[in-house]
Amino acid sequence: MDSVYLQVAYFVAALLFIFGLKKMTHPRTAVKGNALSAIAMALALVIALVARDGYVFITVGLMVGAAIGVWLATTIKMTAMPQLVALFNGLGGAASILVAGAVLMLDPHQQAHELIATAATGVIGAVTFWGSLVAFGKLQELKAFKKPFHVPSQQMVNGLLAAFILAMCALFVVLNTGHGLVYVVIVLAASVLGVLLVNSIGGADMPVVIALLNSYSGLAAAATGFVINNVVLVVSGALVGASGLILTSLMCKAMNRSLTNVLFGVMGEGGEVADADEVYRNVRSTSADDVAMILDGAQRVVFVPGYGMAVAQAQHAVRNLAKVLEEHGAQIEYGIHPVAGRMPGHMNVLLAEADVPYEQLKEMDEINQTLDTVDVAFVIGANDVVNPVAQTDPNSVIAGMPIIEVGKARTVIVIKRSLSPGFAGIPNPLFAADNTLMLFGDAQKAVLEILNAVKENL
Amino acid sequence: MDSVYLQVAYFVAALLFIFGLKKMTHPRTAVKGNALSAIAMALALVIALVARDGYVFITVGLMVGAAIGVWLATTIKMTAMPQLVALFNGLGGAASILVAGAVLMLDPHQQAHELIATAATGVIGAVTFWGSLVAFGKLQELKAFKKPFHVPSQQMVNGLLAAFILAMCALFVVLNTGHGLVYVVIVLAASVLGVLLVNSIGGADMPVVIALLNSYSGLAAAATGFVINNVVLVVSGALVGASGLILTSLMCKAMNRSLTNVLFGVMGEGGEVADADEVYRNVRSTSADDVAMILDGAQRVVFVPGYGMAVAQAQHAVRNLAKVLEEHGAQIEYGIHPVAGRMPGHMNVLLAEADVPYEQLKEMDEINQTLDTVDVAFVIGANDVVNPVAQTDPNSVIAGMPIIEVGKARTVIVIKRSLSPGFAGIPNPLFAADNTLMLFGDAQKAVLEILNAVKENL
Amino acid sequence: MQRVLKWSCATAVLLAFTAAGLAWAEDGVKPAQPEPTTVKSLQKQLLEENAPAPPKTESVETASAATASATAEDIEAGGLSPSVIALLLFIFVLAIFIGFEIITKVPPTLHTPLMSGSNAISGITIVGALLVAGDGQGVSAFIGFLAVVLATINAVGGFLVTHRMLAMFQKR
Amino acid sequence: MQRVLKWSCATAVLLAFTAAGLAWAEDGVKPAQPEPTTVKSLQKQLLEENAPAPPKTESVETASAATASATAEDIEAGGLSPSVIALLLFIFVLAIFIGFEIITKVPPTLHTPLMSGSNAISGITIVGALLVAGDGQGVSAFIGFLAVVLATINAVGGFLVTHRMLAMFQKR
Ligand SMILES: NC(=O)c1ccc[n+]([C@@H]2O[C@H](COP(=O)([O-])OP(=O)(O)OC[C@H]3O[C@@H](n4cnc5c(N)ncnc54)[C@H](OP(=O)(O)O)[C@@H]3O)[C@@H](O)[C@H]2O)c1
Ligand SMILES: NC(=O)c1ccc[n+]([C@@H]2O[C@H](COP(=O)([O-])OP(=O)(O)OC[C@H]3O[C@@H](n4cnc5c(N)ncnc54)[C@H](OP(=O)(O)O)[C@@H]3O)[C@@H](O)[C@H]2O)c1
Repeated sequence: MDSVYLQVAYFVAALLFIFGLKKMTHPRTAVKGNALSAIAMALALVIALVARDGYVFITVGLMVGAAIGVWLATTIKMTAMPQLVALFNGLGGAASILVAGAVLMLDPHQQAHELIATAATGVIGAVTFWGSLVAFGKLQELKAFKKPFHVPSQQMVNGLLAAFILAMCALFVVLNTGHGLVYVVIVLAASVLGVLLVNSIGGADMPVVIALLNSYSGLAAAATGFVINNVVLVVSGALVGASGLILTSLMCKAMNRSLTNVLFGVMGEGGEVADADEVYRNVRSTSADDVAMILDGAQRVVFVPGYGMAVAQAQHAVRNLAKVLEEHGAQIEYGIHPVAGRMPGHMNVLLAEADVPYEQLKEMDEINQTLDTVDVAFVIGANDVVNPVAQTDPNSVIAGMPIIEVGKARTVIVIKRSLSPGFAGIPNPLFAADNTLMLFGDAQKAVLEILNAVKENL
Repeated sequence: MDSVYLQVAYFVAALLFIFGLKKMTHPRTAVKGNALSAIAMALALVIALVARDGYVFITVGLMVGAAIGVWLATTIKMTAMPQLVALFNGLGGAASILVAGAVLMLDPHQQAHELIATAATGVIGAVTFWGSLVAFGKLQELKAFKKPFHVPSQQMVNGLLAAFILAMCALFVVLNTGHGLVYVVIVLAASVLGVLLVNSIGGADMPVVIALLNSYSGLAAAATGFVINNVVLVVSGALVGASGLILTSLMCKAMNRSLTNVLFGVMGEGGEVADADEVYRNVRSTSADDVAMILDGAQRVVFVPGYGMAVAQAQHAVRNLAKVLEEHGAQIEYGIHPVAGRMPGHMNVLLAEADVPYEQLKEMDEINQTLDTVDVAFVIGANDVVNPVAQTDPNSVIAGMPIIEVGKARTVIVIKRSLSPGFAGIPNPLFAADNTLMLFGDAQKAVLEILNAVKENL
Repeated sequence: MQRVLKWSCATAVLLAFTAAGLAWAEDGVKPAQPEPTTVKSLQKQLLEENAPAPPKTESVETASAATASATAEDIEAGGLSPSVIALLLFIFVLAIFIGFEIITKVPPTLHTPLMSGSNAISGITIVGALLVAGDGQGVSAFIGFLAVVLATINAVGGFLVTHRMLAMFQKR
Repeated sequence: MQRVLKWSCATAVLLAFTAAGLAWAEDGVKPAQPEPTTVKSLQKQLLEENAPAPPKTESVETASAATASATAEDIEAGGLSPSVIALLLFIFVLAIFIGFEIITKVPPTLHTPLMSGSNAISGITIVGALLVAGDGQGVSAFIGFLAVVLATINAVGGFLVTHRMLAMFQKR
């Protein structure tokens, strides 16, 4: 037992995590909240360091890790955020496995509850690590992960694997001497399971997977906490577990799909997909100059961004266009769909980066109520989140997903590079609607062209 | 150490208390919440009983206590609720003192932290018990408590007493053999302090005092929990402590006074009180028949209840009058001031008893916004909460307290027995306003008279 | 509100530090003093852990004896390792936090029932009372009995009266 | 949401029961087995508590020795009394509850930073890694070192990237 003071300091660290998260509930205090959490982590670190000696090895490890972390965090593009989170998440899971394993090596004579916690850490950690790596690969669009490799009768294999892991865990606990080999087997089996599970899930469902794996990595940390009897790990692990679960459930709700549906993917199996050529017969395309003319008399303009805006990094261009239009007396708003982009709140982060005023951001339900009084609705690289099929075709794969009903606006201008589908892989009748004009091209380039045209028009 | 199962059952009980309180956040689930808390208590009780034997004495105690509790709870009038809560609260505090004392007798060799907890229980419990008794006496308007007895240089006496208690506590912990005599001295001194503290506070500030003492009794229970190493006591004590603190702070805010101001009472010392005769020169009184005539054409009628409605038990009569008016096409609302009556939410309970529809109850801020379109505003036994002096005279004792601005209505009808002041003891210029008519009499009788007159008028 | 929250949390943390510090100081400073109870309980623990599993009948006897003396031991041992007391303090702080989170959400309409309901909850001291009541020795048993009666009045009466009030709200 | 909450709480409680039950079963069932570590630690405790306060120099030595062996002891002792593990489980449940209460209040705007921020928090395993890293014995020390590196990347990178995102929000 460490000195009581150290213990109390651990408590304080745990409380700081709680208060840090609490400050995350408001944009104004969120930076402080994140800082508080970081301070809590530093405090816990210092305590752990004080409680032991032999610093050399550790210091090197800390420095190496910190350097890599700083490098990744500062050089990454904002669009690559999802993969980065997946990667970090996986590393956390791996660390948990290693810690539990090392503890087991140092003292194989553990009590039952410690053995349970160790086994749990192994399973959850391994699933987290490998699942996150696969998710990373898919989001980064690495070649190897482009197409899920085929596993014959996958569901059964998964089931058998899970049963095997459970049995091994039971054995591990019953053996009661902390048999290292069994632990290794558990970790290996769970690794395979992690890869298989995530392998079969479509690339665009990765955000849900990441949130879930994030929750898991929290639980792994908490389990480690039970192994080494440490309150900070238990508390912060629980917090992360809760946070991941909530985000997962929110995303599923926004897509109107159940978690099972996401995880055991029936995506793309629902109903027959309408023929794209059929749907797109009447598509009309337009040019930047025409758009500028249409904008001339517009009183209310709404931008609906999607994943394409993130890809094209078009947020600054959009913001500049909006500014110019505002100067000409137009009222500007942004309609944000909860699952636009590839992470919850993805669009908010991008638009925040471009300094869009907070009041102009409207949530889906709010903007939908007033869309019929809008003159021009811009759809910037969004597709599924504005696809009316979700409401009209009950057999569609996105059936029931709430959408932003841009079709209600007087004119809809859709900016994307082609008629290729979005993540759900289905055609979008909006593009062929009477009041829709397509402006093909990279979102950033297209918006800049419109901007120039508008400026010339004056 | 009890069996682990018992311990886990204690945890479940503690969690049930949390969920019970959580259900208190909505009127629809509140009954269930209360039931959950009661179940939690029963569970904790059963566990405690299983963990020991020798039931006879205990069963008798439980039965006697339950009988008295049931009797008090079922026979009490709703108006006497504040006193009853004060009484119950005091008993809880007393029980804490006794438990800590008995533990000390059984085992005087306690560790430092247990001694601290014991001393804390003694101090907090005694202040709670005696403070609550005095509050009970004042609210029940017992003779002995009518006037606070005078103590020369009270503040100094209190201070010395507090210092003495602290010194005794330090001694108690340092002696380190749990000296029973010291404990008794601590309890006695704290008892005197409790009496002195509450004695000097005005009768109408009792609700604040009760909420605070409620918080204390929670802390006393938590302290007892540390003495006997019991998690249920710690958790539920903490919950009660938090609840009491929040209610105290809400009440203070609604009265625009600081807690120090309430506790060390400068009530009645602020500014010079306006001469009542002067203020009331132009008071016009009216009769039930006249009121009925005024009501004849009224479109919007608002009732503003106060402590007098509770005293007269007029809520049913008011509800009946409202019903009749509603049948004649008037729109009925109730304006509820947060500190009308003698407990937070007092008016809500009374009106709920009389089956007033939830939607008709408006909080102060809401009703104030529309009062200028109201035809008739009834003030039923309210006084301070409608006193415009709070906004006009910065030297008044109620200066800054937000009020319900009934004066904005076309006609104000005030029902009370006389021109005597409310709890703050200051005259109310509203009564002499041009658009105000006084209807003198007991609220219940007066409202019934109006009701009859209205019915005859048809 | 925010201020009250901060203040009370700070107090709790302070309390935690003080108590933990004292518990620690006691461990560190007074080892020379005889501590019969702790040693005794430790010995007992050692005994229990090394003893072979007792035969059936004996086990029953031991069990009942254990229940009988549970209280006495609890009190006698006084034997919280600093860790358990520290964890309890931490739980106390967490519970206060939860209390604040939940109770700020209770609407004004329910403030009177909340007050009387949480007052009833504070009758939980009854659990403590049960553990000390009727332990044979005259005075403390009587004190315990009295505590049982008072706490029961508080709890039973409190819950009932709250129920009476809340039932009115539910009718609507 | 409500359902998720209920479900996860139920799981947690179940977990608590299982673990507590196992811990208890272990205490009750396997007393005949030699438990060298527990006994050792108990003896050590006994020793420490009865020993007179050591003279200054010795004390320093002891202290440093204690820090050095803190980890080893922690692990070696394996010596949670069932009560401490139970309290930890309870704290786990409370923390999950608090997590749900707080996080349901985070506005959608902040969901991405929340995700990356809580991901950073899960790097807390670093504390565990620190305790096992570099304990001399080759393999486990190396494993610990690796854990330190990975967890540090997770924590440092996570907090930084979250800060980058949040800083954008604050400008406005
Ligand atoms: N946000 C989340 O948390 C989350 C989580 C899970 C799943 N999802 C899913 O992700 C989808 C998000 O919908 P969404 O409408 O935002 O995106 P989407 O449906 O994936 O469509 C994105 C569109 O952007 C276009 N695009 C790509 N790069 C572009 C560029 N450089 N310039 C212009 N356009 C570009 C693409 O068309 P072109 O190739 O023709 O340009 C594509 O159709 C939803 O189906 C949602 O269910 C989101
Ligand atoms: N609610 C809380 O939580 C709380 C807490 C602390 C303090 N307080 C204080 O309590 C006061 C509450 O204000 P309030 O306006 O509700 O009450 P009030 O100012 O105390 O006035 C009550 C009025 O009711 C009249 N009354 C008494 N019995 C009556 C009967 N049988 N029939 C008709 N009228 C009767 C009295 O006048 P007559 O004698 O002339 O009839 C008296 O003027 C505030 O000052 C508040 O600060 C409330």
